Amino acid sequence: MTTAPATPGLATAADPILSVRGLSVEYEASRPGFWSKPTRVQALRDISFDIRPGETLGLVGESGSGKTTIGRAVLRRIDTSDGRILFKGQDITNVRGEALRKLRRHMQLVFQDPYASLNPRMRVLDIVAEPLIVHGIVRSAEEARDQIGELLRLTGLPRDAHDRFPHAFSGGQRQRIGIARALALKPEFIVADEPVSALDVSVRAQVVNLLQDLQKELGLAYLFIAHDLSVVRHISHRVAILHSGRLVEIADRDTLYENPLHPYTEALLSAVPVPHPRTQRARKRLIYKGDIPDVAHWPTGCHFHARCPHATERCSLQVPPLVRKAPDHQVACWHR
Amino acid sequence: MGLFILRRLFQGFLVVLGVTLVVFVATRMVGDPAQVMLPLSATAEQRAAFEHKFGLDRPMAEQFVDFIGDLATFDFGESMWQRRPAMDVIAGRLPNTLKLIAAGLGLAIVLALPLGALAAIRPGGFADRITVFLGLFGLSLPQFWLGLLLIMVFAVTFKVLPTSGYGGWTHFILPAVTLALPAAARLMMLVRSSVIDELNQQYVRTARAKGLRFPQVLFGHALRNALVPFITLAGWEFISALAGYTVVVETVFAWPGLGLTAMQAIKFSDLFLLQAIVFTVAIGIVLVNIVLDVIYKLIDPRIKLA
Amino acid sequence: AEITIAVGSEASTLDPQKRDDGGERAINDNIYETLLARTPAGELVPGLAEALPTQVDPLTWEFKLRPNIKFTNGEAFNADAVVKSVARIIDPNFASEQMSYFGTIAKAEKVDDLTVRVVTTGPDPILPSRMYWMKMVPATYSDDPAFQTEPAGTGPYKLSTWTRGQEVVLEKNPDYWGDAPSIDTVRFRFIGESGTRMAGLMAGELDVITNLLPEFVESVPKSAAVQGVETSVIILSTENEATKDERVRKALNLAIDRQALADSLYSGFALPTKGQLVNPRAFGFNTALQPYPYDPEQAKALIKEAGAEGKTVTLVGEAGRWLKDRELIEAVGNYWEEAGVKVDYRIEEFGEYLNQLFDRKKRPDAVFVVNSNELLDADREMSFAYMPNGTASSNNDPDLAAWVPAARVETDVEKRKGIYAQATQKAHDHYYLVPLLNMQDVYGFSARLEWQPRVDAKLLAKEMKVTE
Amino acid sequence: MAVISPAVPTAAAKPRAGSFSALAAELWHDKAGLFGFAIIVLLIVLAFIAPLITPYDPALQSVAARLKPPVWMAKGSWEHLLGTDHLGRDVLSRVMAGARTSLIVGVSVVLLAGSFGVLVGLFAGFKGGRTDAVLMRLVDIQVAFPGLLMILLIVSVIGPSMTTMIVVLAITNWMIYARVVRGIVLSVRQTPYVEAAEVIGCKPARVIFKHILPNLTSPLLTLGILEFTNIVLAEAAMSFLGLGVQPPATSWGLDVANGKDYIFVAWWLITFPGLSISVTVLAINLFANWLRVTTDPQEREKRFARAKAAERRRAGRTAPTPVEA
Amino acid sequence: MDAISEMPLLEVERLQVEFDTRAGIVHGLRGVDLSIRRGETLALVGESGSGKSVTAQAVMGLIDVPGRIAGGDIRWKGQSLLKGDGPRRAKDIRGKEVALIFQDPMTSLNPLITIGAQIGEVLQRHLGMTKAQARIRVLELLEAVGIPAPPRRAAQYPHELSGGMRQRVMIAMAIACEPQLLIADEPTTALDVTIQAQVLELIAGLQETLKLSVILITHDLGVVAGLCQRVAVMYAGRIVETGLADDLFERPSHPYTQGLIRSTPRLDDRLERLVSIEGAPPSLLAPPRGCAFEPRCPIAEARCGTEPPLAIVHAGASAACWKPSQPAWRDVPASAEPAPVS
Ligand SMILES: Nc1ncnc2c1ncn2[C@@H]1O[C@H](COP(=O)(O)OP(=O)(O)OP(=O)(O)O)[C@@H](O)[C@H]1O
Ligand SMILES: Nc1ncnc2c1ncn2[C@@H]1O[C@H](COP(=O)(O)OP(=O)(O)OP(=O)(O)O)[C@@H](O)[C@H]1O
Ligand SMILES: [Mg+2]
Ligand SMILES: [Mg+2]
Ligand code: NI
Repeated sequence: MTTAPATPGLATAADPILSVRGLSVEYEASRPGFWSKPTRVQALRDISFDIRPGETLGLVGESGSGKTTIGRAVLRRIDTSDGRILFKGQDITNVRGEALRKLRRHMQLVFQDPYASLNPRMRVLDIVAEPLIVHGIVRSAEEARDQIGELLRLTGLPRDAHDRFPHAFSGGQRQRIGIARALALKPEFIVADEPVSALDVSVRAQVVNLLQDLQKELGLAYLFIAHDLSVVRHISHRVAILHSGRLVEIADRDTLYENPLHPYTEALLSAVPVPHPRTQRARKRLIYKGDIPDVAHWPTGCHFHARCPHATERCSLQVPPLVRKAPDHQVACWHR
Repeated sequence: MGLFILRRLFQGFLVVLGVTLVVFVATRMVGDPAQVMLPLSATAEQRAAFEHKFGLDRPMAEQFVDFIGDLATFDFGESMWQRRPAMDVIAGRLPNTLKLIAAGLGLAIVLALPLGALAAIRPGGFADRITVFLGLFGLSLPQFWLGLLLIMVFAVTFKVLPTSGYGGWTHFILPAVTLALPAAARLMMLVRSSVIDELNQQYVRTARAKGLRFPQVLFGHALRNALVPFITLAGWEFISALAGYTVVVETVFAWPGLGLTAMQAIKFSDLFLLQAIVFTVAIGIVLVNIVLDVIYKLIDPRIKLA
Repeated sequence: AEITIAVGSEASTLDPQKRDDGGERAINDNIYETLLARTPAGELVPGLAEALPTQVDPLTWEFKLRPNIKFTNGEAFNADAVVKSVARIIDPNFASEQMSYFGTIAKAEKVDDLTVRVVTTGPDPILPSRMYWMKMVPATYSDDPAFQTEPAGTGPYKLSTWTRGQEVVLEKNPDYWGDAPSIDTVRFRFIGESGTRMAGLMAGELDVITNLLPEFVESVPKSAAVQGVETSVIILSTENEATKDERVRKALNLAIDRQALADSLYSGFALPTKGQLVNPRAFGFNTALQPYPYDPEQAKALIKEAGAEGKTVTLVGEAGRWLKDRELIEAVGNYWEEAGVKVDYRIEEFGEYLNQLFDRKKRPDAVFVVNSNELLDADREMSFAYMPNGTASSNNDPDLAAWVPAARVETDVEKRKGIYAQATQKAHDHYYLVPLLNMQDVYGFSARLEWQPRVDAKLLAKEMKVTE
Repeated sequence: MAVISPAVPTAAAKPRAGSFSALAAELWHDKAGLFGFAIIVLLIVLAFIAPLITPYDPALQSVAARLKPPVWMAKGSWEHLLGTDHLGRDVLSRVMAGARTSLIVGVSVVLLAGSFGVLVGLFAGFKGGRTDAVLMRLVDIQVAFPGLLMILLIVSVIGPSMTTMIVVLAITNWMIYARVVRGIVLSVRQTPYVEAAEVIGCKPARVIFKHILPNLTSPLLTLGILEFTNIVLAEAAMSFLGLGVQPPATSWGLDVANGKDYIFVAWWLITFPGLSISVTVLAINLFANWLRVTTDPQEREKRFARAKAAERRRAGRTAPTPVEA
Repeated sequence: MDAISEMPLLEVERLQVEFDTRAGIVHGLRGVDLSIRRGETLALVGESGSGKSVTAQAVMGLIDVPGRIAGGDIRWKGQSLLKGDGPRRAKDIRGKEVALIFQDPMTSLNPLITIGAQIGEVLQRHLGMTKAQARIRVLELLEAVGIPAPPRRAAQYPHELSGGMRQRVMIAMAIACEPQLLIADEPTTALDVTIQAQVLELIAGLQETLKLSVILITHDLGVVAGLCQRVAVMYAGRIVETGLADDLFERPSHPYTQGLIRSTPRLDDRLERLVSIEGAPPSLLAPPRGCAFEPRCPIAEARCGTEPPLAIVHAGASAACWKPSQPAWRDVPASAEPAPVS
C-alpha cells in the first residue's frame, strides 16, 4: 500500500534533503539582572542525522527531551549554538532575514494543537492562502480560490470549507486545514510536530493516512515528531530516539522495533501498553525507577545512567558517542 | 536574598538618580523663586540678594555639580519658603502622611478582603451584586467631593468628629475614610475577581474533591492564592498615595502632610524643598517595591528572587 | 478663656523681622510690639513710645520710650533694644523681606536709655507710619539662633507651643505692661481651604476665621467686617495696541458696574473705588475724585469710535490668592466684552503671573492686581502703580514720573497732599488704571466671641473677649 | 434495563452568537450595563450637541442672578432649573458643557497615552531581549516617578490649560498600556497560530497587525474604558487643585472647585457637577464591567449560565422537581 | 466470583447532566448507568467529550455552574447522594470514602502550599487528626506511593516536583483516608510512557493492598487492557457497552467499541495503514433521538433511528445496540461473533 515497507533502501540512493551535523541548542533560561549574562540551558547536544527525499524520520522521546527544539532548529526558528544544518546541500545554519523567508517556501511545519494553530479570526480560505500571499504568489485570497480548492480536496476537506471559520470544524478537520496551509507553498520537507497527539484515536488514523498519501503523491520528506511509538511505527521509514537532549539510537524502523539496542529504547518499547488484555498481561515490562533528568541540571556522562540497570562507573562519567552498529543502526551506549 | 536586595537597591539608586535629575532641570524652569518668595514690592537689590543667598545666580552647570555633591550627604539645602533645612521640613511632614496612608490603606484592606471574598462566593448572586455596585460606586466618587461631604455630615451637622487638622485618633477618621473608600473599592473588586479566578482553578477542584469544607477552600486556598495580585495592587495604592495622591485629602482636611507641602513648595517655587521631596518620595517608592518583592517571595514559593 | 483662630498659612519662622508673610504676622502681632500703634480705626497712637515722635530735623526723628518694660526673656526694653531692632532689620546681610517698608532708614542712635533718634537717608514724611510696622526685638537674645523659634517680645502674649504644620499656642504674658487681656490662651491653626475653615467655625472648633466669604455672613454664628487695606485694580498699558487709545481706556472704565459687583459678588462687603487706587483711609486719598460712572452705552460708543470693536484685550490675572479674584476677573472681562472688545483671559499660575507682572519690556494689555497698603500712605500706591517704572505700572507719564519721587521726600504735609492730589487727578483723567473695589475684611466669629476687627487687619487677641 | 430516552427537542432558533442583535439582547438583560451604556450614549450626545441645546451660554454671567437655587427650592425659578453659580451662570448649562470637557480630555488622553503605550508595548513584546529589557526598565522608572508630583511640576512649568492637562495626563498614564500590551504580545507570540504565521514567512509587520493586534482589541478596549474613568477623575482633581481647565472653559472638576467655597450656602454648586462626575464614572464602570465579561468568552458563558441558574431557581419555587429536557 | 453477589458500592442510575451555554443546552450525560462493586477495577473509556470526566465529577459532587444534574441518581452503598439528606452525607463521604485523582497533576495542586500540608489537610478534615499526627501519616503515605526521602519532599512545593512525582502526591492524597473507591480521571495522559508505566504499576499495587475499587478513566485502550477487570464504553453521554475486559477486547459487541479497538494502533502489528471511524461524534447540543452512533455506523438500519436500550448481550456483557455483536467492519477479527461464555 505504501512505499515504505517494500523498499526501505529506496531513499538511500538519493542525497539527503536535510543533514544535521553536531547540532547543539541552548535556551536563555532567565536573566537575573539587566546587566548580568543570562543563564543558559542546554536543550540539545551534538545531534546528527539525515533525512532523504521522500523519507519519514520518526523522532521519539519523552516530554522535554528536545523534540520540538530539533524541529524549531531545523526550521531556523531558533538559533543554534553549535553544529550545522544543511538543506539540499546548502548550509542554512545562519540564514536569516529575507533569505530565511524565501527558505520557508521549501520547508513547512504542521503543529500539534489543531485548535490553537489556526487563527480563529480568519476564514479557512484566508488561512490557507496566507503563505501564497506573503510570498507574493497571489495578491489576494480570492485570486487563489481555485488553487486553494485543489488543496482542500487533496487534504480531504469539504468543498464548502472555504468561507467557514476554524471553529466550525472538528479536530481532525482542523488538522487537515493546517496541513493544507503547510502544503500551499509546495514544500519538499515538512516538520510535523506531534500532529496527532491531540486527536482522538478514532480520527488519528485519518491524519496519519493523509500524511502518508501526500508523501506518496508529492514526494515529501517528513520529520515526524511523536511520543506515541505505535503511531511512529506506522508512518516512519527510520526512527530516532531522543533522550534528554541527545540522540541515543537511530535506526531503520523494523530494526529499531524488533532489535532495540539502547536500554532506554527497550524501556520505552516495553512501557507502551498493548490494547489486548491477555497479551498485555503476558508482556514482560521493564519499569525503571526514577525520573527523567531535568534540562537545567543534566547529569554527567550518559543521561540515562541513573535509571539504567546496566549502568557502570563509566556511564556516569563519560558520554557515550553515537556509533554505527549496523548499516542503518546507530546507538549511543557503552554496553552495546 | 541579601544579594537580591543589594541588586535591587542599586537599581533603585539609579532610578532615584534619574528622577532627581529630571526634577533638578524641571524645577529650574518652574519660575523665579525670588519673585515668588519676596513681596510684590521688593526691590531689585533685594531680589539679587535673595538669588545670591541661594546660589541661583550661578550658572546652571555649577549649581548642578554642587547639587550632586550635596546629594551624597543628603543635604538638600535650605527650604526657601521655610528657611530651614529642607530635610527638616520633610522630617516633620512625612510621618503625618505615612500615618494617614497607613490608616487609610489599612482600613481599605480590612474592608476589601472580606467583602471581595464574600462577593466571589456566588458571582452574580445577591451579595455579589450589592458589593460590586458599592465597589463601583466607591470608585466613582471624586475624593475632594467625598471629603467635603463627610465633613458636612459628621463634623458640621452631627459634630461627632473634628472637621480638620492633625491630632488625636478622632482626627484620623474622616481623612482616612476619604482616602480609603476609592482604594477599598479598587482592592475589593480585585479580590473579588481574583478569588473568582482562583475558585475556577483545578487545585480548588482538588480541594473540594478532598471533601474540605467550603470556608477552608475559600480562605485556605482561593483567598490565599489571590493574595499575590492583591499585594501588588495594595502596594501600588501605597506607592501612588506616597507619590502625592494624598494631596487632595490633605488639602481638604488641612492635614499637615507631604502632599500639601509639595503643593506649597511648587506654589512658592521652593526648588530645594521640591527636590528634596521628590528625592524622598522616589526613595520611598523604591523601598516599597523591594519590600513588595520580598513579600511576594514569602507568599509564593515559585518566585525566584534573582 | 481660650480661643482658636484659623489662619490660611503657617508661619515659616517666628522671627518678627525676617519674613513678610501673613501667617507669621498674625502670631507675632500678639507677641511683639512696635513703637507706635494704631487704634482699631487706624489712627496712629503711641505704642512702646511714650508719645508720637518729634522731628529734630528733616532727616531725624526722636522717640521717647516707655520705662520699665521687659521682654519675656528678661531683657529690658530700652534704647539699646530699639537701636538693635533698627540695625538688625536694615542690615543687608540679614536680608529682611520687610525691607520695602524700611528702605529709607539710615540708622538709629541712642540718646539716653529711654530716648532714641531714627535717621533717614532723605526726608521721609511717613517715618512714623513705618515705625508702626517695625517690631521691637531684644538687644542680645535676637542674635541667638533659637530666637527664630522661641520668640521673646514685650507684647501681651508669649509662645507656649509650636507644633509645626498644625498649630501655635500663645499664652498670656503675666508681666505685660499694659492692661491684662481677657483671653488666657490663643490657639492659631493653619487651614488653607476656606471651605474647611468654614466647617471648623460651623462645628464650633474655631472662634475666628479670616477672609470669610461675604456670602457666608448669613450662615456663620457671628460676623464682622471692616474697611480693609486691599484694593483691586486693573492696570492698563498705555503702549499696547489695544489700550493705548485713551477712549478705549475710558470705555473699559465706564463699562464696569462697580456697585453691582460690590453688591452681588461681595454681598456688599466692598465699596466702589473713588476713581483712584489710593485707599480711602490712607494719607493722600483724593477726596475730590468721584467714582467712574457705569455707562455701558457710552462705553460701547467709545469703543466703536476708537475703532476697537472686536479687538482683543489680554487680561492677565491669577486665581486663589485674593478673595474672589477669579470671579472678579471673569466678571470684569464679561463687562468688557459687552462693551465690544474681545477678552483673552490669561489666568496664570502665580509664578508665571508674577513674571508677566514684573516684565518691564512686555506689558500685558491689562493686569489684574490687588494692592494692599498696610502703612496707609499713598506712596505705596504711587510707586506701585502710578509712577512710570513702578513695580506694576504701565504708563510713561512724565508728570507722574516727576511728582511721585518729589512727594516722597516732601516733609510738608500739606504740600505732599497737594502733589498726590495732582497725581491721582492726572491718572484719573487719562484712565491709566481701572480701579475696581475697596475690599472689606470680613471675619467669621463663633457665637461667644466679641471683637471689633481692625482697619490694619491685625488679629490682636488682647482686644478680644468671649462670653461664656 | 430499558431506558426510554427522553425526547430531545431540537435547539430552538437562536440569534447567532456574536451577532449584533445577540449582543444587544445580552446588554438588555444586564440592567446595570444597560444603564451604563445609556449614560455613556447620553454623555457623547451631550458632548456633541451641548452648544446647541444648553439653555444659556455656560459662560454667560449675570451678576444680578447669582446663587439662585434649583427650581424645586423655595427661591428657585424655572429660568434656571439647577440654579446659578456664584457668577450667575446657569448650572444646568455648565453641567452640560462640562460633559464635553470630560469627554475631550478623557478621549484624548486615552488615545494619546494608549497609542504611545501600545507602540512601546508592541515593540518591547515583539523585539524581546535587550530592547524589551530597556523599554520595560523605562516603564519602571516612570512608574517609580512620583506621579502627582510630576504632574504638578510640569503644570507649573508650562502653565495650566486643557492642552497641558491632556499632555501631562498622557505622559503619566501610558505605562499601563505598555505593560498590558507587552504581556499579551508575549503570550500571544507563544500561541501556535502566530508561530504558524512566522513559519509560513509572514513579515513581522504582518504578524503584528494581522495576527497579534486583533487579540489586543478587547483587552485594550476594556482597559481604555477603565482608564477613561480614571482620567475623568484625574481631570476633576487637577481642576480642583487649580491646575486643570482654565475659564471661560468649564469642567465638572473646575465647577466643584469653584463651588466648594460655597458649600454652606449653595450646595447645588458642587452637588451637580460632583454628581455628574460620579454618575459618569459609575456608568462607565458598569458598562466596562459588562464589556469585560462579554469580551471574555469564558466569563460570558458563565454569566449566561448563572443567569439561567437563577432563573431556574426562581422557577423551581413553583415547580420543585427538575424538568427533564 | 464473590464480588458479584455483593451489593454494589456505587451505583449511577440514569444520570443526566446538562450545561447551560449560550448556544443552547449541552446534554453532557444523557442517562448514564454504571455500578461498581467492592474491589473491582472498572475502566471508563470513550472518545474525548463523551462524558467520562463529567461522570466522575458528578459522583464527586463537583458539577458546578454552568452544569447541573438534571435527572437520575447516584447511590453510595445503596443510599442516594442526591436526594433527601444525601447531599449532606455526601460531604463526609467525598474525599474520605471516595477519592478522585485528576488528569493534570501540574495544576491540580495548590502551588503555594507544601505538598505535606496539602495531604495533611485531608487527614485533619476527615480523620480529625492534629497537625502533628497528620505530619507523621503524611510521611508514611509518601513512602507508600514511592516518593523517596519523604521528610524532605513533604516540605517542598509542587513546582519543585516532576510531573510523575506530583501525580504520586495526588495519589497519596487520594488514599490518605483509605477510601473504598478511587476514581482516576486519566491519571497518566500527561505523563511520559515510562513514567506512566510506573504510576499504573503503583495504582495496581495499591488496589491490591488496600482492596480498593478503582474507576479508571482513560482513552488509551492499552492502559485498560493491563489494569482493569471490567470496561464501560461511553459514547455521546451514554454508556454504550459494558463487559469484562478480556471478553470485550476479543468480542466487542457495539459497533463503536469495534471501531475503537480497530483504530487503536498497536505496537505489535505491522499494518501499514491505520484505520479510523469516519465522521465525528454528534453534537450534544441536539443529540440525535436514536442511537447516537448511527450516522457513523456502517451497519445502521432503520430501527437505529430509535434509541437502543443497554441490554445484556451475553453473560457479563451489555450493549446499547439493535444489532449487537455483529461485525460492523469486514476487517474486525472473526472472534467478534457471539461465542459461549467461557
Ligand atoms: N523558550 C525556552 N526557553 C527556555 N527553555 C526552553 C524553551 N523551550 C524549551 N525549553 C526547554 O528545552 C527542553 C526541550 O524542550 P522541547 O520543547 O524541545 O521538548 P519536547 O521534546 O518537544 O517536549 P514535549 O513532548 O513536551 O513537546 C525542555 O526541557 C524545555 O524546558
Ligand atoms: N463547563 C462546561 N460547559 C459546557 N459543556 C461542558 C462543560 N464541561 C463539559 N461539557 C461538555 O460535556 C461533555 C462531556 O465532557 P467530559 O469532560 O466529560 O468529556 P471526557 O469524556 O472527559 O473527554 P476527555 O477525554 O476530553 O477528557 C462534552 O461534550 C463537553 O463539551
Ligand atoms: Mg514538543
Ligand atoms: Mg476528561
Ligand atoms: Ni435501561
